[in-house]
Amino acid sequence: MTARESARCLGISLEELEDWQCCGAVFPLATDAIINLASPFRTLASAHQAGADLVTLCSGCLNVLRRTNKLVAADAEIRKKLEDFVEMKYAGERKVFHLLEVLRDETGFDQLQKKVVHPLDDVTVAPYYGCLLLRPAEDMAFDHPDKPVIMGEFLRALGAKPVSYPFQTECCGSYLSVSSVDSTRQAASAVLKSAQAAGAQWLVTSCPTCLYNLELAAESLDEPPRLVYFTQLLAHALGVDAYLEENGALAKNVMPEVN
Amino acid sequence: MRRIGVFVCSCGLNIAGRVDVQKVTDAAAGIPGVVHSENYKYMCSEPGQNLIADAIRQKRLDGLVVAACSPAMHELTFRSAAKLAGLNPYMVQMANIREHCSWVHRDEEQATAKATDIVRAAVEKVRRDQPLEPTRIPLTKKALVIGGGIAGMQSALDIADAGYDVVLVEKDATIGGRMAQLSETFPTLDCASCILTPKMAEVARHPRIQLAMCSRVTQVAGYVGNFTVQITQAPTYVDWEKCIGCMDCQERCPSRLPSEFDRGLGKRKAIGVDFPQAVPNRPVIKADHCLYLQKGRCGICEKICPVEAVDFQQQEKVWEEEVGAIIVATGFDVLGAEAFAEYGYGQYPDVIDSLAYERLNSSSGPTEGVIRRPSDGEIPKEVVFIQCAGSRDPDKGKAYCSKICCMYTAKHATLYRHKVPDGQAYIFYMDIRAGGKGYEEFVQRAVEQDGALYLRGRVSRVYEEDGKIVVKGVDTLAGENIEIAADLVVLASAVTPRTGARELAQVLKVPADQDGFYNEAHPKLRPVETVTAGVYLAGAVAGPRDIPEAVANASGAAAKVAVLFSNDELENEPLIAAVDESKCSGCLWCVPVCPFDAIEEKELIERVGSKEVTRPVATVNAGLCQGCGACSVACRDGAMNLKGFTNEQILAEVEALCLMTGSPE
Amino acid sequence: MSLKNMENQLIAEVKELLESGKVRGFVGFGRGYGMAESVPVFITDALDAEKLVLDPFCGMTIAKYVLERTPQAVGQTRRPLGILAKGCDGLALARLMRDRRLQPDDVYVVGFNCRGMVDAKKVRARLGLKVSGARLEGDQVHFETAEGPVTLSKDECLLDKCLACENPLPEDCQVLLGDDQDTGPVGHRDYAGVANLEALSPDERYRFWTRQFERCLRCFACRNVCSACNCITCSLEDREVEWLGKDTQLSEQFMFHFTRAYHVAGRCVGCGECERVCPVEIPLMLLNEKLMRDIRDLFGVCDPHVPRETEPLGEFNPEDPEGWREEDERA
Amino acid sequence: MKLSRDKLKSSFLQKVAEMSGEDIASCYQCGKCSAGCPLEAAMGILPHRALRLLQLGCEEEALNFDAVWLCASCHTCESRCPRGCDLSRVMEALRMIRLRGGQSPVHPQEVDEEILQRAPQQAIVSCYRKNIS
Repeated sequence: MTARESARCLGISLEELEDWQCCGAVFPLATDAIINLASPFRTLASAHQAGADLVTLCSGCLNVLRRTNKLVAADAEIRKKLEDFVEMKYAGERKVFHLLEVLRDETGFDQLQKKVVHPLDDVTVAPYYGCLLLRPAEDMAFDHPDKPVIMGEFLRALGAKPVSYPFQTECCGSYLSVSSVDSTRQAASAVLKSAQAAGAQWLVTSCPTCLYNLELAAESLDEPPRLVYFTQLLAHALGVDAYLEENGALAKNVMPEVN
Repeated sequence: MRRIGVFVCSCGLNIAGRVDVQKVTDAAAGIPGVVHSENYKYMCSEPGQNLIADAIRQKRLDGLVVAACSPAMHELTFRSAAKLAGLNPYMVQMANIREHCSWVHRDEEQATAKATDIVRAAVEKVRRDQPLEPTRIPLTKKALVIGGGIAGMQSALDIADAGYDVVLVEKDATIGGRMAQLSETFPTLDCASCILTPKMAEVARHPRIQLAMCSRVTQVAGYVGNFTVQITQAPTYVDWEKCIGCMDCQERCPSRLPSEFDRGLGKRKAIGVDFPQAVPNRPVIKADHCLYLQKGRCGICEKICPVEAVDFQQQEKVWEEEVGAIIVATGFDVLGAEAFAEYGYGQYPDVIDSLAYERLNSSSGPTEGVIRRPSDGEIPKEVVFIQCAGSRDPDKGKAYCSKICCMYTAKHATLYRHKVPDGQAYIFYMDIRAGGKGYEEFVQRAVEQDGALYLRGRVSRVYEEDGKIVVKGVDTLAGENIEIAADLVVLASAVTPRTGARELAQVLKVPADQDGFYNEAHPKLRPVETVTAGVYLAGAVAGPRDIPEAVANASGAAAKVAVLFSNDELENEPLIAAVDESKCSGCLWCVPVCPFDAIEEKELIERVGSKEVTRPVATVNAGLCQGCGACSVACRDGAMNLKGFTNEQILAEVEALCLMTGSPE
Repeated sequence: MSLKNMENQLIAEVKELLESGKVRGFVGFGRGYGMAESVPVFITDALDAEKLVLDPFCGMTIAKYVLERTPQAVGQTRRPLGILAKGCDGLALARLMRDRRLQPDDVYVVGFNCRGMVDAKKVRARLGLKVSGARLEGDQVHFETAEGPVTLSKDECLLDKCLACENPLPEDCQVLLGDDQDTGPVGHRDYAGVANLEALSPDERYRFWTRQFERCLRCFACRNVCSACNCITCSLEDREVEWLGKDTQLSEQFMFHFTRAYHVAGRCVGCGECERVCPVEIPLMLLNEKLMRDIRDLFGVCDPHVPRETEPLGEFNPEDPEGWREEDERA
Repeated sequence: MKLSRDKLKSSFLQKVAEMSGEDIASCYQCGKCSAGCPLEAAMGILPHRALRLLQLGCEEEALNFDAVWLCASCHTCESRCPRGCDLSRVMEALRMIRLRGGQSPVHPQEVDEEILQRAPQQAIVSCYRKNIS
């Protein structure tokens, strides 16, 4: 909701894919686990049928879809199997973007800056990339795998002050929060502490699982940074959240107050 | 009719283990024209060579086939033997029944059949061989040495001491190279300057060595014994003839810039020398930072120079030298560790590379030899050394081992303990490679006496936290991850060829490997030669080398040059390309395919009817041609032939093989 | 401008050239034996200029005729020879110059923008009629026949080489007839034949070429007519080195045709003369095109038939990797 | 530990190599993967050991290497590896072999209700995909 309205505000037209389904959440790493590719394949093929590229708001979806897309384009054997199974034709013709990439490459961060009505006046925000946006670097080709800059630039465009901290690309523990809560808490705490030490007031992420894990870890910290989804920041800065409120959008979408 | 002798070698069991040598010998005896055929256990041995000589004399042989190993191995041996017995050496043909046959086959019967076929083909070739005589060309007894580091200096001194003139081209304003940047040297810990600077002085005052400073080799034409080399000298803006080296200019210059020589840890002036012991002790102006050259202001140096040596109008100078041999000693660079973001190089000032650490250690360095960390000048108490930073890393860095890092890191840790007795050095390593004389002992001393803690594993993350550099690595021996809050991190960055080495390789027509290191003519038997005759290698240009190796190399290359110069004329290998002008259509497609630029166009005057007409044909420069045969392949009309490997000979060989008479049914 | 108008311009031009002595002679086309056939003529007298024709039957590539009459060849002073050139003649002349068998001032090129030439064989097969004339118009060709006018589309009756022609206008002409409007390609080389050939299994391909080469009479017409086959002494007729046996075994036939194809590989200008002159109709252009397409794909040369200063098969590059790279193997 | 040719050429090793698509022999045990692993503390045994066990042909030990359940497929190891070997794929192969053999460390009915309520779908789906056959 925040993203759609923000995009509208920026003149990007986002269409929700009809009859969408989950991308499968994780990219299968075993060479013979082709069946797990069926679901992202179907999503990609549907987008192709609709004649559009795909935009995701989630690092996880981006990771799965982009890697599947690359694999399908490169491996004719796997493509054939998937086409037969899903009964749709698709050979990697479409592109998969993260909304951040669209903002950077289509809108341009300088243009975005001009549209900001509520600049996040000098709040220090820690960009948190985690794993899925950046790795494997060869497949994702998203940003520098160890020294990424895109979120920092995004934050700067919104008027915030991005802080640099060493753990911005560390893993938060991912899905282990379901099976092994403690290990996740440990990993996510390390991230939060690192951001905290760098003086971050807020921490921004683009993955729901990261957000959840960080929230869990934050519970046991003193004055942890506030955790926000990047689209929330975007909507707030563009002044879209007021509109959302009027239309009875979820309270969760609304920005927390600056301390 | 040729009288051909066939000599089959058993090569111990190398050949005889798979090939029935007697059968091959018998079969050879049946080939028309073969008047003698025998085998022996080691044909290359003295008794073996005597067999050949005796047979040449007794049976009046005028063509030989030696069925043995690869010509690269022993062709020269048997040619010499034939020559001693009075036969033209080019009437000898090797039939390679070892590498091409016995070593690669399992079935004895088939291997024997194949060996027989190979011999048959060789006989057909020898039948068409012509005696060849080498041509003679004069040579210039003057050498060019490219690079004024320890290797280049050693080569220059050795050649000059042998009585020949040397031009030493150095791109910087001082000789000394990398070694001048070092503090102490392993495994003896003697100070680099103490052993280097006297040599630098010796080079500078040697009457037979001419220095070309701030210069590069920009073009090379000609061939062994007769190279014409173009040298381009960058302007120094100081007339070194007039300059007396008082360095008042350096003293008074207001413009400072980070010193490249000190790896950016210290500053230098826009006019001056890299270090006080520079040779020649003459200043240069760094144009990019000179206020006068950039903005037209200042000019203090010009005003105060007592001998009016400063010359802002100085231009680039280009000249040519005639030399007979070239030694390349361009040395090494280190990999820009920026590629490894996880090590924080370039991000944190206290993560430095090993050359910078050498400068910290050096008494003439930015800290006068006191180990201080760059960020705040504090003396670091916990120092982490990371070996293989880019080496042995085919994924992001270099696949090869840089060879010198194990040793200099041990040295660094030792020196550190000597200077900071209460400090601790940690070394992340993969394998310790300490194969030189006294090397292993040196490493053990670092461990036992100087308390260096070796951790077997790599580092995955380096980041700053609370003013410390946190190093996260692993000790695979303990099976534990290691975290060290360090004050200073030193990366043993991979050794790479000098920037520009590839371009120079093209100028010299010397092949380089995928990493840019120059290829030796033979990695074992001709380690200081290249495939381009007259061009030799010294030091790290051919791969990572330590000082003793580089010096040994340099003397080896110098010896090769001295041997070359001991001749008054050069004998030219006669196995070169030749043009049949009557067939040549003059298309000159051979010209661009020649890797040695050995083919030129010439105007042929011919009579057509009653008139004289001219037409273009190709002609081969015997000095440049290396006999690779590329031209004869490109030549459609068959006008280009490689002597000793003519089209006719090769076709005869193919035809002999097609008969396959030796093959079992 | 119509061919007829260009013909008039040509005659006037050649008359002037010969009268003024600017050229030693002129190679063009004259009336053939049948009506629908134009054959090469060589004229030296200005009065003969009237005999020149320029009609849709001038399909032969005649550039190689110049070769036997170069100053070098005839021992004469350097005065150029005039020649009428279509696009394919232009490429052929460039080939001869690149191979240094011809100097630029050996020839005086009278060029024209060729919109394709009629294949007499195709017309005969299609119409079965005596054709007395033809006129090109757009995508069509109008024929005059004994039984009245007939119109065919260009696709049906042009020479194969014209249907693949992307260079209809010769470069470097001294004179250009007509106006050079509509200089776009006449056709497009799609290598369809090569694709069909490659679809066959190796055995099928072997059988295919065996059927073709068996017929070869070793008449050498393909070689003689080819502008890329321009050596003074052909290696296949070398008396010292017997590259090619004299007998007509199949292996020798293969040897001959492979050698020919490889000797023109990277140098064939695609004029199709070899195939046209073959008395037993061996599809030689198929072989040439296969090599052309491979050179295009392997070396990234988009127009492998156009002579250029550095050719992919004629260059030593120190940057060339030693041995095969992994990528190459995969590709 | 006893080593033998049979052990070093077992079909199990072949299977792991095929499923992971990685060259087990390329690993020279530098441990950079372990040094950077964010979950190494929870694993107890350093993850590079998995590759070593495979190099030694230790099928049983490799299949008892429980750290595989704690690999989050974050690819930090892959991004650091100097040999271009993707340890997370090897972990996945070992995991898949065990899952297909009927082992599962996670049982949906035992997952804490509160987690199921709070955690995003993505986390739950991922976890089930990685841990339930």
